Amino acid sequence: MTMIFGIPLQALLGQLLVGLINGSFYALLSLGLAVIFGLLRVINFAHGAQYMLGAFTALLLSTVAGIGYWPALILAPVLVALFGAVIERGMLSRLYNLDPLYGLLFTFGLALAIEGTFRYFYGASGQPYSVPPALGGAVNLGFMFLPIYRGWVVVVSLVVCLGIWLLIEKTKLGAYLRAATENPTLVQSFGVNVPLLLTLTYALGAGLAAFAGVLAAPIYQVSPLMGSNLIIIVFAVVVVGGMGSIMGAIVTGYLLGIAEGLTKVFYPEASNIVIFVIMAIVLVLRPAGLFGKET
Amino acid sequence: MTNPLLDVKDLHAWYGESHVLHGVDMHVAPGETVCILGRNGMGKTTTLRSIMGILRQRQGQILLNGRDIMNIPLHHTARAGLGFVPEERGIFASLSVHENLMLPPKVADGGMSVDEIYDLFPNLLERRNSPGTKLSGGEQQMLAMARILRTGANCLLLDEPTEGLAPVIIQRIGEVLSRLKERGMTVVLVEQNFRFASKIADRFYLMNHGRMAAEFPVSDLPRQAEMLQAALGV
Amino acid sequence: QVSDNKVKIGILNDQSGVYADFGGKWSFEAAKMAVEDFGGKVLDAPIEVVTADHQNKPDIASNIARQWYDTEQVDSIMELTTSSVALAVQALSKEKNKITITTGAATTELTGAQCTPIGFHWAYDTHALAVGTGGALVEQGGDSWFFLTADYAFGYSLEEQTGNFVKAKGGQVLGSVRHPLATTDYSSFLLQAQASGAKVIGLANAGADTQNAIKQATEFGIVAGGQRLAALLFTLSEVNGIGLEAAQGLNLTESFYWNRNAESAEFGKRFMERTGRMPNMIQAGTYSAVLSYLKAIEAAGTDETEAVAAKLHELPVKDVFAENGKVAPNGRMISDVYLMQVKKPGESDIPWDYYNVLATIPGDEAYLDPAKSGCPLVTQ
Amino acid sequence: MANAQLATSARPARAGQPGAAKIRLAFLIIGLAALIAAPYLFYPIFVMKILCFALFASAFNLLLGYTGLLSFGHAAFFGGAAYITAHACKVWGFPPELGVLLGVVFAAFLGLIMGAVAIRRQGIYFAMITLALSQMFFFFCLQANFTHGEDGIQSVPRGMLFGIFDLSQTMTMYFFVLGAFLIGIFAIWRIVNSPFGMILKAIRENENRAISLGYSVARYKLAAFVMSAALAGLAGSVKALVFQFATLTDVAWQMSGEVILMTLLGGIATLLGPIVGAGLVVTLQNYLATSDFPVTIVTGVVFMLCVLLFRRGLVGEFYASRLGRWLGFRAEN
Amino acid sequence: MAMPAVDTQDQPRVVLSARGLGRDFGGFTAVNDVDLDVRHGLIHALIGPNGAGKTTVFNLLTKFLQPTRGTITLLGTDITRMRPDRVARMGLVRSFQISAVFPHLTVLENLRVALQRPAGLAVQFWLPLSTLNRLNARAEALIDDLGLTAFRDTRAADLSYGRKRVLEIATTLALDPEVLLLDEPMAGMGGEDVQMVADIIRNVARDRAVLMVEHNLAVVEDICDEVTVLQRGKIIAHGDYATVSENPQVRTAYMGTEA
Ligand SMILES: Nc1ncnc2c1ncn2[C@@H]1O[C@H](COP(=O)(O)OP(=O)(O)OP(=O)(O)O)[C@@H](O)[C@H]1O
Ligand SMILES: Nc1ncnc2c1ncn2[C@@H]1O[C@H](COP(=O)(O)OP(=O)(O)OP(=O)(O)O)[C@@H](O)[C@H]1O
Ligand SMILES: [Mg+2]
Ligand SMILES: [Mg+2]
Repeated sequence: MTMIFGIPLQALLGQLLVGLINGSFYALLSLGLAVIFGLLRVINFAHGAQYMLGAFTALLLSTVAGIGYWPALILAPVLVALFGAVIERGMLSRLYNLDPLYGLLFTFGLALAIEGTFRYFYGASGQPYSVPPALGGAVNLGFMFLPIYRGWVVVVSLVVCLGIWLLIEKTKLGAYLRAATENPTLVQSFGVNVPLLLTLTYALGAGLAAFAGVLAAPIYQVSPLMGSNLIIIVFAVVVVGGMGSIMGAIVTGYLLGIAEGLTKVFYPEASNIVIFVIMAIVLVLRPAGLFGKET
Repeated sequence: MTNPLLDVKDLHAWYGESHVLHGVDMHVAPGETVCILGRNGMGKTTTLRSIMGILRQRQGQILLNGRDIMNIPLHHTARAGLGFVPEERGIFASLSVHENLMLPPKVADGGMSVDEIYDLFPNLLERRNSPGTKLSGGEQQMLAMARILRTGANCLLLDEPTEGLAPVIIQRIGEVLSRLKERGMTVVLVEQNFRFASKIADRFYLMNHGRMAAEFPVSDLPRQAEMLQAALGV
Repeated sequence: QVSDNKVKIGILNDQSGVYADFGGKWSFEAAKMAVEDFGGKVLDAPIEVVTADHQNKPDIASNIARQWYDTEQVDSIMELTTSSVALAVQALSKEKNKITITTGAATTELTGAQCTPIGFHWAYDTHALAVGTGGALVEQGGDSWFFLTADYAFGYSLEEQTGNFVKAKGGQVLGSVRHPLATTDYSSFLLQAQASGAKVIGLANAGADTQNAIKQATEFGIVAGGQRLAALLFTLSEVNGIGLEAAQGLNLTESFYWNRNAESAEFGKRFMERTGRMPNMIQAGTYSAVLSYLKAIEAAGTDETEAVAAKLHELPVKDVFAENGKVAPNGRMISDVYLMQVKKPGESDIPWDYYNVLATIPGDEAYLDPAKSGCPLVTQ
Repeated sequence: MANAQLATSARPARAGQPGAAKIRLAFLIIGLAALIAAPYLFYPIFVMKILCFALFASAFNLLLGYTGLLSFGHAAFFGGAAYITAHACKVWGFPPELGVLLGVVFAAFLGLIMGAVAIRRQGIYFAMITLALSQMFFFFCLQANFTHGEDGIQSVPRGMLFGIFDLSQTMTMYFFVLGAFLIGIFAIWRIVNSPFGMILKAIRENENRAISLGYSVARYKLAAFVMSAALAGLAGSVKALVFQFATLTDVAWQMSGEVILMTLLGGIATLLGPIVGAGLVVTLQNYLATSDFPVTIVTGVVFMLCVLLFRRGLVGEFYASRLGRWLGFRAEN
Repeated sequence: MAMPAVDTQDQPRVVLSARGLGRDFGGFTAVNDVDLDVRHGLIHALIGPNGAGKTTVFNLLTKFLQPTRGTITLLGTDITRMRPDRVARMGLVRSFQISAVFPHLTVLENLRVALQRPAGLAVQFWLPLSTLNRLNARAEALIDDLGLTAFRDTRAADLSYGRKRVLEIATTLALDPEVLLLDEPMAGMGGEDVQMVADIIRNVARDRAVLMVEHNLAVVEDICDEVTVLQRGKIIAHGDYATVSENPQVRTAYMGTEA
């Protein structure tokens, strides 16, 4: 058997694949975060909570209304996006012309409130959500045993990431959004309905988080705290990628997923901080992040 | 006098608690080029920002084509035909020069085509793919003007368009403005460069401490020279 | 003979954080049940139970404990989830001369180096879990192990203690991988465990970490592939949380199971009526702790600390939680623990009927010999 | 990060109304008197805890409010110093004053290292680097032997201050804490209102301009960072003695978040704000612990409301109010 | 008219000089092969069309940008690799094209910040703020000189654009620099202020060197002793105003037909 640094090649391939799968979640989550930060200058601390909301909505849809995975995959993100839109319209929009710190604090409070509410009603240990039958089972890839569902996660998140990236970088809409980040008043004075644009953006970001949540529901325990541990890591991903860079968030999401996966093999103790170590190194060497533009 | 295109009555404006405009009255006829003169800090910029609706702490009446635009959302002002070029230019760093140029949506027909614009400002063509704010100060000013000319806005509010520009460029902007005037464009111009303004304006307002202190047509210029000398030091 | 004519017990635990399902606000109910079962009064003085959420912050816990003792005449504090809180409050209570009975924390330090004459440890500890799962499972044929260990002291001690029992019983430890606290994805670690070929994969972690690891083990077909999964600290509430689908076949140790005999089933039913869930070992342990404390007061004829502590040490513990419990000189309450296996979805028809009891480990085997605990009170 | 828009108070008159200075002096005296009386009226340990957090938040504010740097890693200094002091006093048998000193020195040293890495970055990047570094420190504490993992260092002796004062007496301890608090606050006040503080303010306002005037901006920021870290360390060290333990809670990132909340709630760039904010947060946590309300929901909602309604923070709002301006207060922004 | 302030025989000493200075941005060459001598007691204008590279030259000279090629010498010292704050401390101070003030400080405080460092009052974190009052006299003198007396206690943010520029020049002057680099000091100023600032610059230039970028040719003609014209990053003409303005290349590239 071929060995690489004392690890069989086969095992290494498996680990790379696993890293890629985790990277898909990082990419999806950091994408939403990057969209919101890039366009609203809001550091959305509630992103983890919205991810959790997505998973919980799917769960409730199935337990309360008997709605299955496939409809929930669309429905839950839409519901959470609506919720996001309401929050943005009613509250967040008042904070735009202030320091980003206030947005951060507000969403921090929002996250606490949402998570607290779910913990109050559903307890901390959460509930199971099962893999849709069509995607159950696993395939033997020779080097590893790949649950089909995980394969699906990789594919769907790639497609969604690419779609969002095209939407934002290659359309007029994206140009509006980027310009509105810098000077919303001026863009509005050109005749663009900026407030609506911002609401949609936040809703999109929240919806993306929820989408990741639904995807995650069958894999991880659906619990009120499922997002709160993830959020800090996802922040790191966005920063490493370059705040506001959509492509950066996606690529870095996958890269860091893989980096973390490899660390789990070679030096597992460090796998939680490896992302922070990378972040510190990247920021020292390239202050604007890997894909960020120097200002 | 024809019905004014833009009619401002008793306009007051505030920054926080400081009262800056104390009842501005002015009107601009269609196709006219009006220039607001005044020393630093008299409220020229504030007047433009209030008309555009960027500064929303304001009171009074602003009519565009007879329609009250005081209480409409900011993005509707542009669609009503007003185009604003701010003093600080407002070029977007995250957009390329070309994207900056293409950014504002068309609000009406009759705007310049992109080719016409690059013809007018060859610098921009050369730098079209670099990020907006990497342009030199003067290039940014050109871009800011060009951006609005594309949209078909029929009334331009220009805040010191010649600031920081080389004489050749100023001359070219003068030519552009004359050409626009021939096409029936209405322009409200805030200028410190009196020589430039006197060549293109039809009528002048002199602003003093948040009010219009004087108003006279260009034909009166010689007679007003002394007054202006006293007020502006030109 | 009862100070300020009232006996007041404080249940201090995590009610909103990661350990809220261990005991949580339901432990408060368990304590109240104990008071009612005792008759509501002791030595003619009314009994009151109060509760607070320490949010897993030792300083908040310590503040509340002080306030309870100093201004609210609380006589004793119980439960104390998480070890930093339990150790802090036990030390503080020693200073204030008040009794604590920890049921929520796992560390053997409480009855080891940091033991006090008036601090007690009920329900379980890492040693008992290690013996229960590690030792007993080897006897059931699980003789080669691989550990997934949370990378901090709690994880190490679980791994080390369990590993020792595995080896003592003739099994072997093939390897281990240390994962950081609060990891969500275990697939990398599970692949390594799978590759090791060990018969048992021991999960030396707690809470959400264990839940996610179990869930993903199912996904990667670990149990289906013939390996066994053993959770070193896992309770009924959490089994309920992940569902039988994912948890089936899991081995774990608890010191209480509601459906073990008629008496426990009756207790479980009463608890269920009040809380909507069946009790786990921590909640039942808190019930037992309150009851024992009240019995001790009655036997001492006073609520004065030394006398009550003496009685607690002296009296046997016999209630629904412990059939033949006793309190060692280091404060450790010694009673039987049980090795469980989680049922398959089909096997369980009553709600919350999740376990098959595989083995009963007598208390004296489960808990550390007090003489070797390192507690200065014993060696002297 | 804390740029012009933070605490956008209208600019009040310089000195307020005649007589205002006297009123402010009166406030100061009342405040001091209240601090001396507090332990007799309230639960002393509770007041001590508030003082520790108030000092912590004030130290944080020195950086955020007056230098414009948002550190998301201040827990490292607070909790790190607590560990050092606890270890020194318990294991090495240091007297409390030396233990605290060691904690402060350690925090300053840690600040120097973290600062040297982070200081050349700005805004959100600065925040993220400090977060990353403090997370590394957290994992170090989680695994290092002397911290005893999640058990923490317990039963730290308070000892005899200068060999004379027995700190195990609650009141003696209280006045020790009060002393440390007042020294810390005075230091912050002095730093802010000093020639050095003026340069910090200028740097926050326009960094390039400050460079072009010949100031080596990075060094000034680093100096401020180290000062803030040292004062945060002072707070942590004292807290370790008050509670007689040092645990992971104090180095976790949530603690860094909490101190931001305290500062914002009270009012950034006001001397009093962080103190009020800390008092409020600590009281709230304590009150909610025994109430029926779920702590996190209430905390979350309170913070949302504060951001939406009292943006300048409670003290900032007061300063900006008519009465505040009449008294001649001015938010530093 | 440019004043022949110096007889050409005995040119005043060069205080700042650049040789072969160049800077590329990616593939774009913004400044190329620029030789420049700035002399004590003279006002040197750097003019050229927009985008010619004037601001970039300023950034290179003050070390806000690193040159790709060439060397810079200040008062006999090679400063090519120095940090900007060091250069400023050596006596080379600039103003910015987009006005740079400390917005939430008052006019007086803005000036005191500039005065603090030379006065050795910058690192004293243990002294009270009132220590700085000893700088007031000098600050107020500058304020009066530049006609900002009425705004002494106004926050810089509340000043109009033109006054901000005046304030910026005042802060620059406060450092009493050996070499003064002014990037379009008159931009956005009313006629009267232009005259005032021109007078000020002329005054301060007596015992220091000034290099300024300016598009207002009347001013250039009036106060500048030497003019260098830049186009596309290269020097196309150099001399006094009269010579330069006759140059046909300069006329087409920069001045247009009317100037
Ligand atoms: N953002 C602001 N906040 C407070 N006051 C302001 C603000 N902007 C301008 N002012 C004040 O309002 C008054 C008018 O300013 P404005 O910018 O309209 O003058 P201006 O005539 O355009 O001057 P300039 O020629 O210098 O551009 C000035 O006194 C200025 O100090
Ligand atoms: N950081 C940068 N990156 C890329 N290009 C740049 C950068 N800075 C300047 N440039 C380019 O270099 C050229 C020179 O710019 P500079 O600002 O020096 O011009 P300038 O002579 O000062 O013009 P103006 O009179 O309009 O201010 C411009 O074409 C500009 O686009
Ligand atoms: Mg203006
Ligand atoms: Mg320039």
